[in-house]
Amino acid sequence: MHALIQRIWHGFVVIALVATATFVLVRLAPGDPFAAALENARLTPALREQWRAAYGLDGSIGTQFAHWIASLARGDLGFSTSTNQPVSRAIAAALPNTLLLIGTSIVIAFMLGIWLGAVQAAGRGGIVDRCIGAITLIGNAVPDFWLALVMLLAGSYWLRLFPVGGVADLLLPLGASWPVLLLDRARHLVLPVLTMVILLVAPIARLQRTALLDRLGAEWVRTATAKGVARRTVFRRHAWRTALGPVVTMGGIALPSLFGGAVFIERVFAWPGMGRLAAEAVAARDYHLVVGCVLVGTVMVVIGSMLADHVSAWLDPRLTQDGFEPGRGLA
Amino acid sequence: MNTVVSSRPTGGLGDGATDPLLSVRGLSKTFPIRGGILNRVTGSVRAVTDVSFDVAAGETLAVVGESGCGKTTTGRCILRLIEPTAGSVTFDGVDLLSLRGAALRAMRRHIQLVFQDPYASLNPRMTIGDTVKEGLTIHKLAEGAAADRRVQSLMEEVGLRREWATRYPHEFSGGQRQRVGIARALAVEPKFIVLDEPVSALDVSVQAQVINLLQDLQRDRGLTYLFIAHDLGVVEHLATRVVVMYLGRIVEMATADVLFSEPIMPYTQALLSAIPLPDPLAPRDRIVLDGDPPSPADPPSGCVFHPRCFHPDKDVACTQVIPPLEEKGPGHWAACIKQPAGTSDFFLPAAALRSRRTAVSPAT
Amino acid sequence: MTATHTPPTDALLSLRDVRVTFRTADGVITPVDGVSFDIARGETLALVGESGCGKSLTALTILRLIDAPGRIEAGSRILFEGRDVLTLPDKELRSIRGRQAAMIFQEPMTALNPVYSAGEQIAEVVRTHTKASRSEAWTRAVAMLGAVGISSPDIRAKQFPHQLSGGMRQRVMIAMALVLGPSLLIADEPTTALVVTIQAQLLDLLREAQQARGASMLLITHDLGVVAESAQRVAVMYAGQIVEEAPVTALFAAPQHPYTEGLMAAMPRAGSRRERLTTIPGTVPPPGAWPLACRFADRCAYAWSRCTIEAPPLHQLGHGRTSRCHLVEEPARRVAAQATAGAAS
Amino acid sequence: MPNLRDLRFLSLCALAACGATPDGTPAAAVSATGGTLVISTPAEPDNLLPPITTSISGRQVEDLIFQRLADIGASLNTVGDAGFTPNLATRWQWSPDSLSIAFTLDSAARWHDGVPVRAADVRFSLALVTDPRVASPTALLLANVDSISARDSLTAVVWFKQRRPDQFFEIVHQLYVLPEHLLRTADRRRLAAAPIAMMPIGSGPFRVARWVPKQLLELVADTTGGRRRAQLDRVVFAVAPDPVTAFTRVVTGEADLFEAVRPDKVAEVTSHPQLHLVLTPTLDYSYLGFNLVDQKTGRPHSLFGDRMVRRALTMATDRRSIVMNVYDSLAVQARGPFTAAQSTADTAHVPLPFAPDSANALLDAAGWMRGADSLRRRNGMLLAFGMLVPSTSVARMRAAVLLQEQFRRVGADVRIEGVDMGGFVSRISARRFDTMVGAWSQDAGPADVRAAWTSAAATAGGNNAGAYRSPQFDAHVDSGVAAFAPTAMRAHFAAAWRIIADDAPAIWLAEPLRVMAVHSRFVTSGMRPDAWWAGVAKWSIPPDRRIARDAPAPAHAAALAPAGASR
Amino acid sequence: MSEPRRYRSDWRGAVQRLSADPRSVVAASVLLGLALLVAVGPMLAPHAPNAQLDITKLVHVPPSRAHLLGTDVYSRDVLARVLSGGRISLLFATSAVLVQTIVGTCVGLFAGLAGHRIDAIVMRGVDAGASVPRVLFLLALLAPLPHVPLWMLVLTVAFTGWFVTARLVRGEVRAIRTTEFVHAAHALGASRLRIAMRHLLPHVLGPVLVTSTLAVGHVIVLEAGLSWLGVGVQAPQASWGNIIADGTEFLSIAPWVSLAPGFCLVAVVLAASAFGDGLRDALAPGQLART
Repeated sequence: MHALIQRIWHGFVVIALVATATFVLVRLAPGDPFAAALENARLTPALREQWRAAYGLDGSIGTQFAHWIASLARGDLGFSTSTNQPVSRAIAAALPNTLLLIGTSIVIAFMLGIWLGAVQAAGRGGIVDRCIGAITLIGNAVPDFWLALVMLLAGSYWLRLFPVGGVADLLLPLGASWPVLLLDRARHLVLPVLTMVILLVAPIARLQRTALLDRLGAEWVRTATAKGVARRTVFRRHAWRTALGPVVTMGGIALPSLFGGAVFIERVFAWPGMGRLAAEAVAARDYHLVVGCVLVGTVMVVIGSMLADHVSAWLDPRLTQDGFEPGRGLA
Repeated sequence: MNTVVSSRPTGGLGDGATDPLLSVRGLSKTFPIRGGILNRVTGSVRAVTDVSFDVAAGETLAVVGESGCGKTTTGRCILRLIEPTAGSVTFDGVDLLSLRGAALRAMRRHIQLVFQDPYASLNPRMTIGDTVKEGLTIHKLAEGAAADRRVQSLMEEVGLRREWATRYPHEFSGGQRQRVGIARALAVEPKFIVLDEPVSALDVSVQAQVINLLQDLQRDRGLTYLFIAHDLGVVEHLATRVVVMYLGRIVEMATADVLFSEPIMPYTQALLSAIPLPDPLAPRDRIVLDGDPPSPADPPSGCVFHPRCFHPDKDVACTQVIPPLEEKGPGHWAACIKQPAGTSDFFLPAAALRSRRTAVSPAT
Repeated sequence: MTATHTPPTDALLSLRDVRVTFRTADGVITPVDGVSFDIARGETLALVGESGCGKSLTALTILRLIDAPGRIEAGSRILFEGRDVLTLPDKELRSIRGRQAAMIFQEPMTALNPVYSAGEQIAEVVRTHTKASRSEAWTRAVAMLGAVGISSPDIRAKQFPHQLSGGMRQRVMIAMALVLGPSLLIADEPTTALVVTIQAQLLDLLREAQQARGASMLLITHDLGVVAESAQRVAVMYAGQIVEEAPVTALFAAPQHPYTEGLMAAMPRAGSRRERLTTIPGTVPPPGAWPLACRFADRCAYAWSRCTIEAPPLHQLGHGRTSRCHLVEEPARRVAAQATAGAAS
Repeated sequence: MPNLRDLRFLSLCALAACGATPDGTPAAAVSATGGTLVISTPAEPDNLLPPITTSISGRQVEDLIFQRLADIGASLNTVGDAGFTPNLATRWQWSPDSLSIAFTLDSAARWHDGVPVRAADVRFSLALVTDPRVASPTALLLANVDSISARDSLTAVVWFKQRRPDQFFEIVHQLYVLPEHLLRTADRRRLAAAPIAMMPIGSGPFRVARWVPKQLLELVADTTGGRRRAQLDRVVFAVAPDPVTAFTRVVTGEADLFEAVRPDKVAEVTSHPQLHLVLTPTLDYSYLGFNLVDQKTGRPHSLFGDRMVRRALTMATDRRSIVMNVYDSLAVQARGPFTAAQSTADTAHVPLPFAPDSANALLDAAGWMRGADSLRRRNGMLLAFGMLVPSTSVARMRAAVLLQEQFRRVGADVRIEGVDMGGFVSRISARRFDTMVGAWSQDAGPADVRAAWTSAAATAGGNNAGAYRSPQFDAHVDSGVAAFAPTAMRAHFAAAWRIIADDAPAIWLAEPLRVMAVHSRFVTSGMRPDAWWAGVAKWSIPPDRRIARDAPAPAHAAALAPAGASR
Repeated sequence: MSEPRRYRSDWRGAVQRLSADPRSVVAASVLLGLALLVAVGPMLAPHAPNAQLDITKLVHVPPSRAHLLGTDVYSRDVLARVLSGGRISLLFATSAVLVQTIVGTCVGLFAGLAGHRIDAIVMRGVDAGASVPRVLFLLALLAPLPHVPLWMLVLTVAFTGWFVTARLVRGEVRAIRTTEFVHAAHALGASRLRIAMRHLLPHVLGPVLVTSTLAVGHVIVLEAGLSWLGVGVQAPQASWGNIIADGTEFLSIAPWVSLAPGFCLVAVVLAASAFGDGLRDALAPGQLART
């Protein structure tokens, strides 16, 4: 229980630090929230200044930060000047899309990576092991945007199998039945998820392979064999299951880079998610939206890593132990 | 609930003949348990509680007890590797706990430490020559070629070949590594060495070599040892006096002869009787204690041994009174309220212990 | 207990010329090199030796638990209840493991799976070998925990290894080994990792359990005290080979092999207080660096030229005793050497 | 390498075709209404409330959902009301002194919520735009309008401060008529935060059905008003931020129109039979602007304060090749701060030639001598300067890299300063640059040039960021703007262009054509250089060429109608 | 008998194991070969990397004898650019990784040696840094800045990349500083600085080296991504990343522009990660079978 409260507190500190740093960073960047759209708009600096004042973006960083914190305390993330809506609404629209993309990718990449890693570990040193290792690594070595573009061109243009970006076919009638909507959503998910999975699967497979090989050498695996448990069962129940812990933990650690990858993938696939929202907000100097995105993203990361820790604690009960650890400087 | 009786003896915790080289008084160490917001201290483990003893120059004081009893912590506190929570440590007239910074570092050359684990106690990235030389360098005892000569002679003194100085620890066996550890300690010419289970990780055949080496060194260099161990066979062989610890407290202290022949504390008796004797014909009426030692994070009230104690007079007082360490016989201290001074053989399953004393050496 | 012990005719387990090799970067090493011994029903054989002598590996071969890159060489035979374990099909081998022959490992912390509760791990044995239902298996596991002296076993069964003390963990290991009443227990240094008072408890427990069930035990240890208390016969290993085998009393009364002799002499005893201990010079060489002829020759006080040229065979001394030493053929040399040593000191 | 020389011919054909489909062609008349136009775009409107909209994409949509009083003609004439066609106003009456015009509104005009459009709305619109609290950038453009009064519910009288040739253009072009009943209570300081900024109610041919930010903006033909119904049922703006993705949507047929096809993609468009390449002239030009003033000292810039250096650098650049490289044949070399399509253009004007020898000679003469590293120095100071470029603009980055190399050839060391649009604008506003690669989208009116190049715009905040000041140029521009006679106007502007070209405050680079890929089923019309979308309401799809998404979607429409109406 | 946790053994052994591992040898050769190629290549290339040969006639010339890898949209020789870009990419990646490694190691050492409170504060900062997507952070930092010089790009990339190293080092230091050989040094009277430099640093160096090797590949890929977002190595200076990024626009009409640098980039990333894996194995050899 203490551990949980401590995690939450740590998470809170992290979020606060990130929010403050982002707030300062974004505001120090040259530019103007109302000047980024068009360079020759007749929006003179005087007018821009007036608009800034109207949306509470004037004054020193300190006072702005104080205002922002005050409104944050009321649950208000501020107003997004580039999308003309409260930041919370902009994020509420984008977050589910990103969660869908990242969530689906994580699930598939982890299932695939864990399976591939198991196949590799089972045939350690063999041709299958090497091939899987090499192929997944190549996927990992390609720049995100390049892979996304190639996937887009291949899947949507050359093969004409999947739609060109977007979360859904927006021209579908509103009253379309749910199987149609579901299929449509799935079709749109395929390419971006595939891209993300290719980028993600290599480290998972690698870690799973290493962890499995490590566990296969553990003494408890030998104990299980000595008990008469069949090889497959030993592999699955004693080695594989315990090797999942580090992989899950890595999933928590990898979350920020997934949000980072989303910046590229969401742009190429016109996916209206957080990565794109944040990148476009940066370009538009939409201060509140940038900070809001980073804030919510960090909350997601913190929650995600807590979740990952929870799952790995569930997978490995040793991790739930808190407080006194015998043998730490004691005789 | 606790009737706290001061367990601090008034003095004379050594053999009383001379001024002690090392004097420990009321040493306590509490480890915090951290947790919660801001990593605050949420609890504590009393690893060592109110430990007092003297060590006279040239003697070997053994501290015995099972793992978790606080013996290693006591040793580390004396060395200031762990900062004690309370108490005082006087070495050669100097209050060790008041030293700071450079003075402390300078003092360290007089008190050295040999570790239990010959694998972990050597830096695997340093040649053993460098390891032995480090103390010389730190205390500027020798430099350059002189230092190398010193290293070589030290290595030979502990039974290592001088040309091995450029090798790395992993190229050596456990016994050889322990010799390196000893050479490292000797390099700074200490008067006093804390031996923290120096032979318990070694094979029997090698253990004897190291024990002999330690004895030779003590004789040749006039060293004083604080010998921490759980193997009573080795303790009996090496120690002049023995301190028995249980759950952070001293429960008994006497000269080796007395302790091994007339242990007062039930715990000491159990400990002695638990040792498997390498003699298939020896009678076996062993005292087997129930249960596990309690956790130091949650020690029992009163006498810490009471939950496992088999003393026939054990009663409710044992659960309430923390027994003071009293001199029950000449130089024989024990912490038991059921054992009046002057008596020792109260219910002893004597045969077990006697057999130990009289075990016939085979193959002679 | 009999003072002398004849080699068993009704051996439950027989190892014959068991050889284990490992392929390493420096070439093939043979850490177990031609080990043979028998264990009779109800008997405890202690396999004694220092680290690196191959005793644990020998134990692992019995249930074919050697992992790659190690392998049991052809020509090795391990007969368990008349069947050669090394040629058994996997399925039959599995039916022996844990049911007829069970192992207890040295480090219960690492030998128990940290993610399953104590009860689950015991129940797994039951479930693997019997048709017991989940709850039946659990009940048996809890009962077994009680039988090995764990108080409130129903609570302990639900705890994970890290929540148990070292002694309790080893009791769980023992419970796991005993739950199906195997005819052979293979205990690999079962008490080495434990504190002295708990060691005593567990040795008693093992002895009682073994005697109650009439099981045989292979007790692997380096502690001669444990041997003296628990075994009927002793096999001493050095550098991958058995160098001496004898009934326990006979061995302690008069060790034949110089290595055994050295081991016993090196132990600190009450009588030797503050004197120099007798030592065996040098250290145990690692596998691959073993002398070619007698493997103990370079550390042996009696060694003479023959010892570095000719590998001694395992001499049968009668009364179930063997010794792998040329002294058996030239006993006069022992007396002479002792005389000179005595004169020197 | 696709040779686009042939496309020049093709483009002219397309231009001709588009000119040949004036309002109400017979082809459009016989076709029934219906169909969907999906426009693939990388950019999305900032908002849809005209007084505060700053993006071109916002302007595009507003032109479809709001009405002006009258529309500018294809010739882009801005003198008087010649060529203007009625829109919200069915007719207008000039006062004798030309200081007021009475507009009679279409009595059938209705807001999308069914409320009739009244003269009071026109009056309100001006009041709103010019309200200082709104801080609308349009307010400046309406500075000559004194007030608007509602003579009766359908007659709005516009009162001007001065009689000017473009006064009619100003009031009808710059003022969208907004619904007073919906905007009256809005917080004028924070108009963008009002819900109506995202879901506006106009009186134009289309109304907003839904706007899903970052995804799409759907307009449907409005049937409440009295004006002629739009031919198409729907116009959908599908947003894909990456241009490659946006373009791919068109070639796969998911979208029908992409307005900014890159030259290297032209071959691909022509390889798809279902796509037409449509080229239209624009009012845009790109240029390399010199900063004539050193921002730190306020004195003339150490390099570009010198007219000789500017001229030399201009002559050092092979603008024709640069344009060719960047745009292939889909742009012409810009002659000055104007494009051929606008009324003030001087097609006879000849810019400074590409003459590297002269450039070198001029630089030598100005004291900038080449050193051993072939770079030029004067008094130990290197001929080095920065070139500010918005890194998000592919065409301008391309031009920058090409210019840099050409400057290097005459011994100038140029550092390209790529920066995002926000940073670019802020640097320009603060005048913190040596040179910058700019682009200017002009207004149709002749007065537009003032905002970019006259002394008035050289003050802080003005768009004459390089601070070019020439009284003669200013005078000619003023005279040109004030001239009622077209010939006089052109003469003044021609003189102005000569002056500014000689002073070389910038190197004008390209006048790009707008290159659009449009699905061939559309019959397009009314593409003006300043607004290709102006005629979308008149675009149609012959029934026999319709595809699946052109089919009316009753469920969809029905579901949306009340939602739209309720706002 | 089990051996206690074995710390990574000496460097000599690691180098031996490394050179005995064919995978690591191949990876190292690839890395060295490419490094050598980009070091001397630009001197041998027939054209200057930024020379625009003829911006109207020699645009997008396919690979030919005159231009082995063809030309790009500015009529520049792709071979010359790939060679010169490789120099920048490798220089950029190695220096960024070097800086981030040094910073991460210093912070990690500091936090690992500091008390609970300071450690907690520093590590929350590290957590915060590590939980922000790096790309987004760099985009926000770099996009508004005109002309980011290479050194600044190196510093900003390094500044956003040291968190992992810091965590790693701090964890290792926390683990090692309770080991007996550190206690031994302490008992000998060694100062904190001496312990940090002589006993802790050599131990964390191994894992840090592994992470850094892997990070070289990541940073090269990261630079490519940044180039695509317009904030990478500044034009006209070539880097593999910006050649690929610029080339993707012409992927269908001039694939040779981005394929050659793409191949080099993938080769380096693969080699770096293979070498990192090899290094990891060499530094922490699997425990030998025990008796």
